[in-house]
Amino acid sequence: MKRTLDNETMAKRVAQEFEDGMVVNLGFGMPILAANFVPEGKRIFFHAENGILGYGSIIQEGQDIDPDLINPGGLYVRPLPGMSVFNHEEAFDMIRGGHVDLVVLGALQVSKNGDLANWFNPAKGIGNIGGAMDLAVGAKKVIVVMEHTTKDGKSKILNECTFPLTARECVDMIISDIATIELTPGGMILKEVAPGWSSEEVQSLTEPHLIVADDLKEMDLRV
Amino acid sequence: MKRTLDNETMAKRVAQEFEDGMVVNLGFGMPILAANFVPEGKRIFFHAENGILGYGSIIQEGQDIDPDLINPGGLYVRPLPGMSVFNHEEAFDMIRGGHVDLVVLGALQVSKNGDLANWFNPAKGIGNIGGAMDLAVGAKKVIVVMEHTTKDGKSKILNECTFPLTARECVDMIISDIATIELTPGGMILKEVAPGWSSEEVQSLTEPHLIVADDLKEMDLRV
Amino acid sequence: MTSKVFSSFAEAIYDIGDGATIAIGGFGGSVGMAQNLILALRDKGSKDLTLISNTGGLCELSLGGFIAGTYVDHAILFQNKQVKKMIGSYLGSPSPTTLSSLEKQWQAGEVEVETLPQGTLSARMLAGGAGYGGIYIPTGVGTIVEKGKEKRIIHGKEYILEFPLKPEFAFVRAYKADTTGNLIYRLAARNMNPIAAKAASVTIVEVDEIVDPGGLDPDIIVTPGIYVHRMVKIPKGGKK
Amino acid sequence: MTSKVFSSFAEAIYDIGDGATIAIGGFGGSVGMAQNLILALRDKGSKDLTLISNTGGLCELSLGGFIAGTYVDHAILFQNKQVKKMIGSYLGSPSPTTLSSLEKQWQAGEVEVETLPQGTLSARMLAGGAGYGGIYIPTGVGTIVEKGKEKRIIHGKEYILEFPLKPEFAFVRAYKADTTGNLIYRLAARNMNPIAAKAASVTIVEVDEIVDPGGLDPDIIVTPGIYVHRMVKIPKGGKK
Repeated sequence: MKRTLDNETMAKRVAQEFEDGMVVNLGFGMPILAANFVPEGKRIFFHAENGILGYGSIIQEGQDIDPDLINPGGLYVRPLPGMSVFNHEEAFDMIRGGHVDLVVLGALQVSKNGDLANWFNPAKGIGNIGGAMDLAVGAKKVIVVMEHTTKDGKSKILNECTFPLTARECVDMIISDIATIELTPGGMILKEVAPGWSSEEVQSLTEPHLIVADDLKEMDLRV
Repeated sequence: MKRTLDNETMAKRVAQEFEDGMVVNLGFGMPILAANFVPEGKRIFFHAENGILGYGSIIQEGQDIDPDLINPGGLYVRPLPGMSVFNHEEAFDMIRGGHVDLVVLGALQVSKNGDLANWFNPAKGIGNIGGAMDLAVGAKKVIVVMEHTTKDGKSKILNECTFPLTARECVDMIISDIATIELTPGGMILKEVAPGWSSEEVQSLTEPHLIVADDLKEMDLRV
Repeated sequence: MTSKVFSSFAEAIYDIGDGATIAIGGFGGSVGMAQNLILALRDKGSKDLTLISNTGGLCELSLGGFIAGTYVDHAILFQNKQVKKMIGSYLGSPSPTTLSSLEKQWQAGEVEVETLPQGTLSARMLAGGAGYGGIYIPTGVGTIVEKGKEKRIIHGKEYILEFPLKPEFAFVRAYKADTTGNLIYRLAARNMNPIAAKAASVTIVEVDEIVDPGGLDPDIIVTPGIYVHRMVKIPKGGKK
Repeated sequence: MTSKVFSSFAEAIYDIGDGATIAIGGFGGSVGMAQNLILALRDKGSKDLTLISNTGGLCELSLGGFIAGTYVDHAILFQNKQVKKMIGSYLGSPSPTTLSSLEKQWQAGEVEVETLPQGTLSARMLAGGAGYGGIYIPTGVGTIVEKGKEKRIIHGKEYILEFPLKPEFAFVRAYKADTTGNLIYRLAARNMNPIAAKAASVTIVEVDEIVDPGGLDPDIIVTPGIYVHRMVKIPKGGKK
């Protein structure tokens, strides 16, 4: 099987979307890794649902940990100068009110019109909505970062989602382990392929039709 | 003409309603005077619409004034230990949400079922709603303090208000310059008369029928 | 003035009887979680509780920097079969393989569950505390969240009508208080505590330190004392 | 990062054109009033403005401790005939005998007015800032406030449906800022400033002091920088 990008490399590709001064919320799991790849010279204000704006990178065990400074995933983070703290209601007013520039979420499924399913696999317990629905509805821009296919090789990009939705028509861009895809009113545009992949190979693993960009590029994976 | 209570004496009567630890909002004008008559040994938390809880007495000119510490009427007030500051939205969440124990308001008219008209005399300009409607609707208890009659001797307590309303069925008690009246589902109960006044004399200046309390008292005007 | 300071957690929750509704601050893990009040409620044993909190209790499972068994949260009230209904947002186990006590009781039909978007949970507590009758919220449109709820298009966008949550009690974890009930929190331990305090009729606080009035700068107070009814200082040996 | 700090009030309001909607913080009097930004807007002369503020401008008249002529507020924008519509709460003159510029222009049919209960004014700005489609509010039921508005009974109580206010700009007066836009206020000068900042698309701040990031304790910040877009330090000789 062809080589796909690992999680860290996808996180690096996500970090290329960061612009100086942006407010960015990184979802649970893979997205949160991007906090550690902020391009040098840029200040990103990471927003956390539990009520923090402007925290820094994740702290590994054994280092200086402040027991009261965690991100929504329960991981300890570094304080950065300019950080602010507020309550949970304010954190979601920021999200719902459209003040967050960019949200990066994981996904179970994305449909061609940008529907997102990421909170509930019906095969599994009660389901955790958490902040996902607010983030998907409220952000100025939503990027999904995920593996392109399920473990048994089925496309996670579908004509219609089959899992319970997080929000309708909310996804602007998908960064997967084999491609970068932009969602537009005119359809899904394949903008980049991972090194060694052709547009035909990506299409073969994608249920909806992909429009290949005139300027199709290989993903630039330097940081 | 018989002697009526002056503003300061009415404010003292209002202050008798203060219970230790109460949160009290005093409206513009006459009510605000009561801040200076808190019974000794009691702590009242005065709430201000501009975002203060627990301020102290009004400061006259020439004394130590903090230029940033004013009440809603634009008067400088003393800070007290335990005071807190918050924004305007929070101030009204407290009011509307029923967290304020007692509100004391001035009035143009009060009806027998407790309707209040206090924000707008149609003869005069554009009218100032301010915080009056929120206070009348939200407080656990509303006391109106006012002169019993207009300057030309007409009852301000009416069967129906004729001025634009502040809120319906909100007034619990009236402290006027000649009487104390409780509003109950069964009607208006005359509880106290000012020194030298009889219940018949008060009734003659009051449009709705007053039920004279079995234990009718003379107003106690010591502080 | 009647003191808001109680000498024990048990006394501070004396009137939480069977069937009570309690909002529990915190977010997930021990940070900002009123662990001592939860322990006292477990010991008191009140049944048929309705709980309002972000999670359904996570202390049985490890998550991020939090290790199972090193702290408590309302999972222990499920273990003790005290809960009838859970209103929250992140109600499942974070583990792909292990179920929480709540999930097991839910699957057995022993517990009723209402799952909300996290922002809607806070907004509904805001509505409860601020006297709003309802709020139109865009979150959840086109998802299972809208099921059974009224929708409305306002200026071309769809919203769900959500109603207030007004718990009888709130459990709040604060960093410092003054004796009049003013509270401050520390960093991410603030989270849902201020909104739970605002929504509840009786707010009960556990706090590291209680100072005299005047000991907190009026400008830095986060929860004004108007929202606080009872406080207990966490003693040496208490859960932190 | 692009600096949020502007070197003059005129530059900070460069794009406020004719027909703009501006929320002005403050409450009444000079406390927490962005006097320098208002002066700059008077000098710029933009017309047909819609203003959102508690009062309709009071600086022409004395009120409490405030003496006419010792400070400015948006009354000067009425004097200069720049305003088309005023949305606020305490819109008349506090004097029983003297009318304000707003009242005179309103009587002459030159200005449109929308008077709201004070709490509803903030609630509508909250809705604008927080992405709510509308809020059911009990204040004003049975009064002229309900005129032309939808009502609804919820759990036996009547409410009015109020819609969001989303001004393009806000004028905010703060005490200290850091360069990333985090703000704190001092005592009663906080008032409507944080909610105006939250509601507006472009929030412009005048402030006594601007410090480097890290110069403000994260726990005491009142308005997080996400709500702040431009700041000007009030120079020596500026209005305070």
